Amino acid sequence: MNGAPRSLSIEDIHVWRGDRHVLRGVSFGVESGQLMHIWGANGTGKTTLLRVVCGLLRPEQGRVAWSGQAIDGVRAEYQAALAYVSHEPALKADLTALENLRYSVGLKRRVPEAELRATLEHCGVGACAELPARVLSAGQRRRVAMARVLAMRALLWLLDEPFTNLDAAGSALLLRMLEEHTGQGGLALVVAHRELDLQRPILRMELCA
Amino acid sequence: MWTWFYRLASPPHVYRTAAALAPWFLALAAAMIGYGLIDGLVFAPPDYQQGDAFRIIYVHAPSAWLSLFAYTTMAVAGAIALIWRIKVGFAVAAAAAPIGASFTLAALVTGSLWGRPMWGTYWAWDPRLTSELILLFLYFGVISLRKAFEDPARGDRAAALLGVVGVINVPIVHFSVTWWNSLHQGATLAKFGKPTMPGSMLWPLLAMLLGYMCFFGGVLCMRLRGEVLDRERQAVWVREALAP
Amino acid sequence: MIHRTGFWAMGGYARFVWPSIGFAVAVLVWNLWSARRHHARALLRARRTAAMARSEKS
Amino acid sequence: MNVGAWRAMRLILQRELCLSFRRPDQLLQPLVFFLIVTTLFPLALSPQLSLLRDMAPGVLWVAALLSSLLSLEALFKVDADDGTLEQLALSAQPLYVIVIAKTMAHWLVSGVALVVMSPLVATALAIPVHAFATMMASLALGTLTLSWLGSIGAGLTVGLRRGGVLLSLIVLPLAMPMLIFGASATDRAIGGESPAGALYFLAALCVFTSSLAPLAASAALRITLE
Repeated sequence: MNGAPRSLSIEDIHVWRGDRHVLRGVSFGVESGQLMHIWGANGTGKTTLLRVVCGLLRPEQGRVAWSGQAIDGVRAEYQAALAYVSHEPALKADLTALENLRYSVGLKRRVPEAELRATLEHCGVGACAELPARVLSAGQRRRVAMARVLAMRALLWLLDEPFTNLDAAGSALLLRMLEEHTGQGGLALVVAHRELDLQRPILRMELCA
Repeated sequence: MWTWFYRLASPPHVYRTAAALAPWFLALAAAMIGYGLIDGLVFAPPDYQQGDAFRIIYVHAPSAWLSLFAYTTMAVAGAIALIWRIKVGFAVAAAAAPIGASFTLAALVTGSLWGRPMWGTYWAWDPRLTSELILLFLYFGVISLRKAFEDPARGDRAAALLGVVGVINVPIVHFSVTWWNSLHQGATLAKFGKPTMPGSMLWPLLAMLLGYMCFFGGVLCMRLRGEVLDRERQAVWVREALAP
Repeated sequence: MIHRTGFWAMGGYARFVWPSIGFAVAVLVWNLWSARRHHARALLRARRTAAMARSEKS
Repeated sequence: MNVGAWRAMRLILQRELCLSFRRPDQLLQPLVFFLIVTTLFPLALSPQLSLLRDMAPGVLWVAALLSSLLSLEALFKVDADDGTLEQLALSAQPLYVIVIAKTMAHWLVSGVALVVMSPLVATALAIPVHAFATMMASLALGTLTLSWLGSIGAGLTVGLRRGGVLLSLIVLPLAMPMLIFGASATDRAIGGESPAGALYFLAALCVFTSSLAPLAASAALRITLE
């Protein structure tokens, strides 16, 4: 991980969707080495919150700051530092797993093909590298998405329901990845319905309707 | 200076100001349109070439002028709202669109009614009328784009952007249509608005133009109130104003 | 009387002049009517929202 | 370590072309549509060659416009549906880089293919061979302009369920100047006159939209991605 400790702070976020006040003043902070586990019932705005943190959704009120600076001002730098997995794995069905990685990770950093293969291997889908994403199972697609996050070498992970469709081994692998990531000074925001049993202490936040 | 500007553009302030201004605009409009119609229809002399048919200009020209003016208003308000995040701008843009579209339609109908005796046909692909028709299509695009979004805030911003793109396009359309027309028919068609118009014909026309502008101001204020109210339904000031 | 008929006849162009004026006036009236209705409906919606918010609170 | 804009553009272009060639049927559909529409006119009007020659530029241009529009709807929508558009938007590259690369890719597979196929259609519509060069040049400029205009429309309608009709409603009025200059350039070339004026205007339009449309389209995407 690259150098200086970073912090992410979410300050009094309000989001309206039509007449619905989805996020009502959410605030929290995460620093290098910390993991925030966000949970809550359906429809409480967990995905919306992650999209705000990404910068995809502009809140009506409040701001997201990366090391003290509003993300609008440092957009390129901030985006280079983050990896986001939405609840879809975001793979092109007609491209192979390897090509999917090449065209998404390749936009963030120059990455040799061998490293991408190794990452796929690490995530247990090395055998699928040359298969089009169309023929992969839902769990395998998840693993490819995990490989994408790893290969981006991002400092900040934003994961939306990453355990969906993963088998026991896959979940264990993901937990290990999160452990290593935060152990090396990374930051993570994880939206999940299950408990995250990590050795490290984690932050937890519940969103209510 | 900026805080002052933002306060001026704050929804409750706009809502109240619009209510106060609307009757004045409409009263002025009624006076000027009334004078313009009577003077234009009764007292202005008939045109030496077009006879009394030229009197259609008293409703056609202000409509055509307003159709462009409303589009520009819509685009400028949308641009201001997008750039400086002044939400009232979206309300102004949303309010101006249907008004502008209705006057575009009026310009088209009156123009083709004038064309029948002058050209022998209701529709002659005259460059101005063709531009006006394309303007109507642009209005339709903006209005339907706004309605297509489930989230009104996104609809507002998308429509505002399309309005800005359209306003850049309007002069290009006009130029290309004129060029195309000169290619195909030459300047044989009779046209509205000769450069030298005697005062007796001109005054009522000017009165009509100003009257239409005032009318636009008045109706815009009225519609603006509805748009502001819709956007601020959840706001405290609306609830307080509506408290029984 | 002759003048009256002359005025209404519009020098033979009555068929075009009066529908034009009529349509233009109709557009003006439509604008007034629809603006009024637009505001009235918005008011109704706002009242409903406010009533709902009150009932939620109590 | 950072990826420059040029490299990013090349990578996205490569990705788009790769994707289109994996789906040759979708690549061919607009071309077949172009052929079918141009076949409709002689059947509907008359197979008389002199009449066809008069109508040909208009027929050709309207058909090209419609078939280009057909494929424009998918420009951002497919990526938005499978979530890859979000990934592109978060790739630390400016949004306009993505718009430019994707639009160029669209033009390369739809516009260029149309231009290449146009002599075939032109022969069937009795356009003389000496007008082919002008026709193809004007079509190349026109389809590029349309791709840019379409990128704005596609960006605005990307989140909508039934965006197709709306896209045409938005883009067609904007495309009318292009249609006028393009068709008349072809028309003049057929008549043996110099098409230079119309071609210059067409080129000017193309340059103008190429410089402004990426900004407008990326602003549109930023709005609709929310």
